[in-house]
Amino acid sequence: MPDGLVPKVRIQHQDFDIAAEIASLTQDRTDIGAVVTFSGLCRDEKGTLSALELEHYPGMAEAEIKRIAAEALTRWPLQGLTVIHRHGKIRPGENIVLVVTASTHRQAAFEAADFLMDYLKSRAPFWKKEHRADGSEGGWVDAKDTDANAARRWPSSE
Amino acid sequence: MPDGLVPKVRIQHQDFDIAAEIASLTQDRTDIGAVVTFSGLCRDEKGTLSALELEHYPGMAEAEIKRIAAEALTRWPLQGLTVIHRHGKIRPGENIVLVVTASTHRQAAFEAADFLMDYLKSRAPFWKKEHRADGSEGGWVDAKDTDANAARRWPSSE
Amino acid sequence: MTTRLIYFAWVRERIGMPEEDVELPEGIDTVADLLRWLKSRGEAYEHALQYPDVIRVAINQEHVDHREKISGAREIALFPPMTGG
Amino acid sequence: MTTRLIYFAWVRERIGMPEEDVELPEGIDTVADLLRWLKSRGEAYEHALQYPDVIRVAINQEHVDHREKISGAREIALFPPMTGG
Repeated sequence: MPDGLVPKVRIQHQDFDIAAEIASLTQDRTDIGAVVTFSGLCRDEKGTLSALELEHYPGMAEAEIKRIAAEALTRWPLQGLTVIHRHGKIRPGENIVLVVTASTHRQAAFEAADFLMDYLKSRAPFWKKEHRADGSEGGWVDAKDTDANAARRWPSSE
Repeated sequence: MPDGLVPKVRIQHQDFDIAAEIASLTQDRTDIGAVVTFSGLCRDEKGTLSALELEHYPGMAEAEIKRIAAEALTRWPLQGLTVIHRHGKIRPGENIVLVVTASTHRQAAFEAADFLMDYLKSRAPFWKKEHRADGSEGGWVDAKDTDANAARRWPSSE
Repeated sequence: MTTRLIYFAWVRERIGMPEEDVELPEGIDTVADLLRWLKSRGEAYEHALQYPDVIRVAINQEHVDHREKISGAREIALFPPMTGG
Repeated sequence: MTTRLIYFAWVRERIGMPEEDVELPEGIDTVADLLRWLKSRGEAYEHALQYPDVIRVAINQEHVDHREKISGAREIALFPPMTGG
């Protein structure tokens, strides 16, 4: 892990400001050549969704994301790393999650962001419940095998 | 290529606003699940650089980036794609290039952004000259073999 | 010793409460033992833990597998596979 | 036929001008022929095109390789390997 780099991890209901998050990693420095952001949004192609409700495990959500972020720092040379995960009711089109990676070189920034998203999907203690536009409960979103498989793309660092 | 999706390509001296570029791809829609941005910045670890001067081939720069963007649209299902490349004098810490990809699924957004950056580096007609802080000319930045090799990671679509 | 059990998502809904403190009987050594014991505590638990293999478990806020020993656990959480991100 | 040649980066600096219109003599069929002919036009060209293999070429604003025919080209650009992005 690079000396002194502590990933920023926040679990919050309110939306995030991507430009501000990038600026807080890059401002007043000239050693960063590449910044990658990933934002995950609430989708509703069919127009049947009123909102997703994201339940989380307070305490563990932050601790687990910090563990995943620390793991990313051992694998890639990063100069900055921010992860924000929202909870509570999120409407279609709104942001759910943000990962920002900053590095000297672009491949590290891309791969670290991709890795973080795979591990967030399969390890961060969040659960999504659908609320339908017609007022009915849509039930809990099922975990996808593809997400667990995606996380297995990354060779173990142990 | 998805019906009607025309990539936004701009060659400009002025800086770009990442948040505005994301918003212009995502606003008023609920079919986008993933947005990836890549920004490339002017680095100066040693503190010896005054600016990079980016020369470009007007006309061809835009045409070539549009060709690369169209190629990305044939390879990945994207809902939005924006590429902005700056030219002229750019100071250390400033932005040089932006790629924004929007898709239903995260892997398409990540891979398309990664592909675009590889091809921009090796095919977009831009050249960087260093201006040193001590007033001397630092000469032209050499093309890296690693950039040409990175572009070869992507199997030919032909 | 008192252990706090915490439930999330449909495990919470089916058991009908977000958390409870339990006294674990003798012989409950592993996560698998705990799930088997809980499942025997009534219909709600039986419904929630019908397919124990899909239940994810964290001890003191860290993921563990079902063979993990639970001795000394202050807080054990049971939940479905995660769907964050 | 008149062909416009355009130069960029250190090719432009070494040749000493950003562009020029030339009348190509008979027998200049491919990009490789053009580079060989240009190189014979004096010291500045000799310096710019000393290692023709590294020179990148675009005809009518599209990348081509050195075997490409240049017949009908309105605009041929010569430049070093690109360093954008």
